[in-house]
Formats: sequence, structure tokens, C-alpha cells
Amino acid sequence: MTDEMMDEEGVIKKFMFVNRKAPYGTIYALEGLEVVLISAAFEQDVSLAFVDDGVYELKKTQDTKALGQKNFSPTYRALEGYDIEKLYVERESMEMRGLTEDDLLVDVQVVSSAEMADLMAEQDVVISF
Amino acid sequence: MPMVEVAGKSFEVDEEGYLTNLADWNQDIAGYLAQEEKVEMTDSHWEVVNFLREYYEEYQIAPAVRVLTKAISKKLGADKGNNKYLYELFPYGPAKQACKIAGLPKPTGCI
Amino acid sequence: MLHIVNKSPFDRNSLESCFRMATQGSAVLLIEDAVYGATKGSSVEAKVQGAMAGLKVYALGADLQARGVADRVLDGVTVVDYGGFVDLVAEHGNLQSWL
Amino acid sequence: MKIGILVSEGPYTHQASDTAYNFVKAAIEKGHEIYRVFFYHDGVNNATRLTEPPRDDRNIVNRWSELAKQHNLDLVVCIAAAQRRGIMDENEAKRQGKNADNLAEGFRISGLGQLVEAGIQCDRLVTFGD
Repeated sequence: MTDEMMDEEGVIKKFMFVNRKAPYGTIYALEGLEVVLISAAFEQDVSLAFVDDGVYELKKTQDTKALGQKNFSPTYRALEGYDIEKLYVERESMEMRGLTEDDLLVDVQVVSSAEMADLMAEQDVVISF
Repeated sequence: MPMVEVAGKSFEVDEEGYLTNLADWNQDIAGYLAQEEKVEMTDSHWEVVNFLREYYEEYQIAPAVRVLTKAISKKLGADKGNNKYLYELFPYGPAKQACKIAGLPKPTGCI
Repeated sequence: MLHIVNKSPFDRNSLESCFRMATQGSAVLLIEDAVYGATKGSSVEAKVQGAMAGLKVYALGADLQARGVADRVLDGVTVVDYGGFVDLVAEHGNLQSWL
Repeated sequence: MKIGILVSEGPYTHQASDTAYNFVKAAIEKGHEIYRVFFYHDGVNNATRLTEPPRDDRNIVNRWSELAKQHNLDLVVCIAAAQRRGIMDENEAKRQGKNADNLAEGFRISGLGQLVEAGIQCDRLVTFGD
């Protein structure tokens, strides 16, 4: 949290953050989420894609106590308050991992690979973690 | 790192006076941190500090100011969920001062 | 759209995911370890050949040469240098790196 | 064309920093403007001046510093990622009560907003990582 806000008046671009890494094993999911939170201050058209191991970021009942790492999964539930409401999960990635929508800790839109491809293609900026 | 003793309990703060170990926090320590910031704690201050702690507890982050005002507005009313009100309570900014008093992690200055 | 892949297809699923989520007519540039995917006679050859029906595939020459595989590039794959990489970025409206 | 660069892996372990460097050089040669190079994740390790590779190897850090000097590049290191990994400029070291700093010449430390801003300002944002 900072006291300063920065706006780029007038410019609204479509930003997509593509999450492809599982949490805890590497830092990408956590530091990726930090970028997403900061991006909210710029009032852009932000969407999040969860594909491949990225869908594991949204798995319910994460408990990191024995790991000695911070459990940052509750932060995904804060995204709504940051007006980041476009969360897309690729169905194929989810099913490949034996997960269903009920396993996820936030409301998402489950889309096919083809739909995800179209969503990605229509972005101005795609940043991948 | 400097050690401070408040009400018989000693705890560590960093160079800028932020609580080092978030689990140490209690009301007495909050009172001390507020004093260091020259903030006189009233019920209105406590309301914001407690709100921040609840927010952190639930989401594991300190909210951006914009998000904080919106969330406070929703919970405590629009007369409190605005920058003017929060800056009156915490003249050097709710992010810096209220978070510090609430014992939340030091903002990394990310923007 | 330009998709950039930098992982060996024998190690990670980046290339596979890229193929799954690239729209018809997109360009795919293989760099770093991903250039192994552009070589003849491998177990992914058929998959890459199949993808080339709908996608334009490029590979970075410097990475092919460094790895000793510049002489076995799949037919249909266009080899580019760093300048060509820059041109591809400029020609396509947006891009995604499959890290 | 205005191009922004994101480097998200450390030097030497991964090729990402090399590819990014070669790309930036080629883009400048072609007359494009490199608006900013942003270093994130382990990419912040591109900015430590304590790097000392063997003499017969490239010095990735110095290479960035020199390119920045030649072409007035804006090399930005994410402060949060840098703090985690022990990359500090003089001010930050003072603020954090550390007795050393290690930011190489030509780099500056700033916030993540600089990455988002590069995304907004640039025609293209190219990511190099692992």
C-alpha cells in the first residue's frame, strides 16, 4: 500500500497477465500477483489468465504453515476489491490436473483453449509469469 | 535493530520504526507506534487501525489506499470512506501511518 | 500475434501450450532451448509440422548455431537473426512469451 | 517504434539476460527506441556491481551499464524484488540500515509501477525470462 497513485490519463490498454506457474515451488506466482495488484492503480483494462500449472495458484485449502512460507492464496480474493474481475481459467489445463471449478478459491470464467487464444490475441499487452 | 519496551513487553522495530515481527502486535504497542508518529489515538483512529488488521488477516496484504477507502466506505459508511477523512486522522498518509500503527508490513514503495 | 517460446519441448510444455493457445495465422518464434523443437528427426517433429499448417514458425539462428543444430532445421521453419527477431516484434501487434 | 523490455531471470544461470541484451542492441541498430528495460524476479541480479565473472566470459552487468551509457537507456530494477535479493542503492541501504550497497552504474531502483507504465507507453513490451 502506498499513498501515491499514478494515473496515465486517457490511455486505457488491455492488459493480460498470464499465470503459468504453480505457487511456492518458485516465486513467479507471488511476484506475478504483486504486479497485478500494482496494475490496478493505473486503471487499465486488466484480465488474468490461468493456464498450465498456473491453475494451481487458485486451489482452495492451501496451508503453508509447515513450509515456513507465507500463504498468499487469500490475496486472490482481494482482487475483486481492486476492480480486477476478469479471471479466466483454461478448461484443458484445469481438467488435465484433475481439478474442477469447485476446487478454486475465487469465481472464475472457465474457457476453452480456443476462447483463451482469442482473448489473448485481443490484448494490447500480455505479461507472462 | 532497536529494541523497545512497552508495558513490560519488549519488541523489535526497524530503522524506520516499523514493527519487525508482526505477531508481536498488541494495543499497547500500537499506542507506542502512534505516539512515535505523533498521532493521538481516538476511537476513529482505532476503527481504521482495526479495519486494516482485519483486512490483512483476511487477504494477507495491506490494501492500496483507493481500495481501503472503498472498503471502509462499504463497512463504515461513505462519510469515513474517503481520503479527506483518512488524511485528517493520519496526516502523513493512511498507508504510511495507519499501516505502521496497525503493525502491517512496511510498504515496499512499489509504484 | 507473435508467440515466443524459449523452452526445449522435451523438458517443458511451453511449446505445446503455445500451439494450443495460438490463433490461426499467428507467428511462433523459437529461441534459446526451444530451437531444439525446430530440428529434424525428433519425436516432436510431427507435432511441429502439424502446427505449421496454421502457424508461421521461426527460429533464432544464433541459438541454432550455438547448439550445433543449424544444419538440421525443419523444412518450413524460417531462420532469423536478432534483427529479424526485432522485425517480428515490430510486425505483430502484440506478443506473448511462453516462459 | 517504442519498445519496452522485461528481464525476469538472473544472469549466467539463464540465457534470458543475454537474449534480452542482443535483442536490445539489434532494436537500437534498427532505429527503434528502447523506452525502458525493467528487471524483475531474479532479473534484478543483472544490476549488482559485485559481479566478477572469469576473464574469458562476458560481464553481463558491465555490458548493460555500457549500453545504458552509450544510448541513454533507462534500466529500472524493481525495488520489492531487489530488496528480497539484496540489491540496493545507496539511499535504500541507508533507509534499511545496511552497511553496503551494490547497484551497478546506469541502473536505478524504482517501483513495479514502472513496468505497468512501460506497458502503457510502449508499442511493444517484450519479456525475456525462464
